[in-house]
Amino acid sequence: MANQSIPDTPLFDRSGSIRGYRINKMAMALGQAANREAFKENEEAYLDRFRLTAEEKKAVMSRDWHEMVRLGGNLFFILKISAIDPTPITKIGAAQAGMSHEDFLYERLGKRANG
Amino acid sequence: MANQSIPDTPLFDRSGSIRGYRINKMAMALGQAANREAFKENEEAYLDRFRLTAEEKKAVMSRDWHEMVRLGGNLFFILKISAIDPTPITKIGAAQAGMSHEDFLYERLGKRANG
Amino acid sequence: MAKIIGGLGTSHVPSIGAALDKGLRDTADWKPFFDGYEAGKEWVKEAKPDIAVVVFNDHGNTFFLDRVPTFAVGVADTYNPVDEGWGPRAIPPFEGATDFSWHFVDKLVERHFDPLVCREIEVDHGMQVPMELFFGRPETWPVKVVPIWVNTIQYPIPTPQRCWEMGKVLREAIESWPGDERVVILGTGGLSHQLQGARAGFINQEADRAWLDGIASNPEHYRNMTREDYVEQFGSEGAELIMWLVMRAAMNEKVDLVHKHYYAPASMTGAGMVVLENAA
Amino acid sequence: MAKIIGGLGTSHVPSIGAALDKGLRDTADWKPFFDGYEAGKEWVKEAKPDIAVVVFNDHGNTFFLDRVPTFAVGVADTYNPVDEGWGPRAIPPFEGATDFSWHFVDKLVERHFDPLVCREIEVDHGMQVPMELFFGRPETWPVKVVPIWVNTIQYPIPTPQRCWEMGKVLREAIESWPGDERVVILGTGGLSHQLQGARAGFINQEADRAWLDGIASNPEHYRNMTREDYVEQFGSEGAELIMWLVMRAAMNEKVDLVHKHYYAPASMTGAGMVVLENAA
Ligand SMILES: [Fe+3]
Ligand SMILES: [Fe+3]
Repeated sequence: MANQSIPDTPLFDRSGSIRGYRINKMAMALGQAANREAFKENEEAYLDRFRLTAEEKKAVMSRDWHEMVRLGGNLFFILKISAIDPTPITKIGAAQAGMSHEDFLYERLGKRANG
Repeated sequence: MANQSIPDTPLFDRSGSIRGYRINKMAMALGQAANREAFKENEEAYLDRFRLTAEEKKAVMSRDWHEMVRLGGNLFFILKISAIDPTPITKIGAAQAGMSHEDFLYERLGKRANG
Repeated sequence: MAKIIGGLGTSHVPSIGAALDKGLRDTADWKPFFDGYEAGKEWVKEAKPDIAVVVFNDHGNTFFLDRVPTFAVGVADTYNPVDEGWGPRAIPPFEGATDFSWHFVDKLVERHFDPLVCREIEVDHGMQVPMELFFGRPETWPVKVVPIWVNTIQYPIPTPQRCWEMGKVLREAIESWPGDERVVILGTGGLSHQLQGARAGFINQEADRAWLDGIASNPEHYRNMTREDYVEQFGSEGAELIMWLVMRAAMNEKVDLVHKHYYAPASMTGAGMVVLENAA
Repeated sequence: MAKIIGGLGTSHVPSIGAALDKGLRDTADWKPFFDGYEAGKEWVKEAKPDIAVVVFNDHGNTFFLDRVPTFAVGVADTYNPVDEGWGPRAIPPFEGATDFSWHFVDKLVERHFDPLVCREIEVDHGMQVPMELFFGRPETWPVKVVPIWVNTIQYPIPTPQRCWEMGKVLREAIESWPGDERVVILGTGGLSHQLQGARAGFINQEADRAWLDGIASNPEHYRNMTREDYVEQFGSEGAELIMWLVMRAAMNEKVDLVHKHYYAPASMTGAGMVVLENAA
């Protein structure tokens, strides 16, 4: 299947899978409690264990969800980072859409603005 | 596929796979050098790590290849035990056939008796 | 032979399980969602299934990208819930319908499917949440399970036609099984949602509502759609809906849509369910 | 489009690799075996392939019984030899034909195959030995590889017909690939042998010799045999021969059998090879 055939809708195909392999592997490992502890204790050291590039480390450490996905991160894996802070998935969605969280809830998901 | 449809030829199907799971898992782990060391150092303790039954332990510790296969061991896994001693595969074959090694080489494989 | 007593279609959004864990069932955000499932729960209680076949996708919890199975089938005795990063959930383990699972695997391979056969494996919310929605939170599950994993994460994902064909083999396996178990089939995932890309937050209520009726009355339409069509209409993650086709194909050509429920958004997803029974 | 320049069939007995490691090539037991492969090695040298597709089975080294793939395909950059219990062997890692592998995976899924897609994985003697037999022991391998694993260990194993169909898709993938690589396909395993049960040591020289000719001239015969037929004629582990069908189906209906070699026993196995070229 060709990527980018549907506007603003990246498919996680070979190129994303290859590009994001390090980030996703690091995030996958957060499914284990011991790794979550290691991440919390010294985030950079944990990321270095998975040989993330400087660019990837910056994206993770600043919780730049848009950038993580741009670098090949797949949401299902990087959600495990959001479990540590914790960050609601709608905030991650808003970051992908490039919208404020409130606008995202209202305009995309159809939630009432104050409810 | 039905098992035992061909005489003296067990197929490694669900029943063998289920029955032999512990033995095969223990043997599979011998693919790692550290586990081989543990096996050599204290064989029984190593087997206990994989919760082998008394019957299974006896078969392994006495290198009773026929019995290991009867208990569900698959030759490809238990060959890793033979790498430790080491035992030629033709001796394991002879044990399956219930023949002396020499007879097995001669009658089954067609090797010359003294060649 | 065993008997297919019904087909269930449902979302499996992880927030549903989290809402139950946090006791949010009756909050304004969640009550209408959960209330709509009560009819489905009642149906299951009456129908008394012995085996639940659950078709779902893993979400980067059980399988990593190192080895991605297109289809996987469980033949394990027990399936524990996997830690998805929030620690283990307090739900009981699932007991496997081991013998039937092996029979199904035999049929699949005979019919030219190529499953990954799994004997030691955990299950994520894709299976947990549908079970909770239809069976509640019992001390032990009242059914044995057959998990079927479908890759919907890394492309290429299987085609809708292939999912449909798998449903046909599932039916054949059930009908050729010597036991007299009552089998319910759960097709899970969706409805419309997109988590990634600038279209994130996409929900298509109209397409979702059409799906809930159409999957009962006109499945041919959905079977003939391409993977791209699914992504376009239901969002990149909404393409999970192809998994309902496995369930639908195992049912009769004609089915009764006995219950239906839709609610949006559950978290970031259009969510809902159907209960289908075979008609003549 | 890429071009299929030939099909090779060969045994992959682990003792062959061990014999090379121990410098036994020219001993009485092994010399006639290795000498017979020289023609095949020459052929490969002349033919200058760019990609080698290697169809083989794992032998409980890479995959355990916890998760058994019916078919797996490698899309990795590199495949290292796996430790089979004797420690690592001193042979170079294999470089993957990554882009073509992904293209093949796309075609497989499109054509209703359900591969396990492997990006990080090691390879056992099933792949190592055929490469050594045809390419010798270079510093680095002169080709990129595409490993295809076929389950021949735990039943159900795929049918001969299914292996044949996979070969058709492999050919389609090669012919639709925009590169101009020269591709050689290695079908491996067998010939007759049985390692387990009271019939252990079974070798069927007559059936083996018929196979080496028949796989070239009359593959339909072997395609139409059942899995049980293979076990009966070639022994429980000799059923590995179904993997040659993937190679054969990718070739033309008519092929030239340009080289052939048989020797028995290599260790406990009837062993040999063929070199096939497409005829008009
Ligand atoms: Fe899902
Ligand atoms: Fe083999």
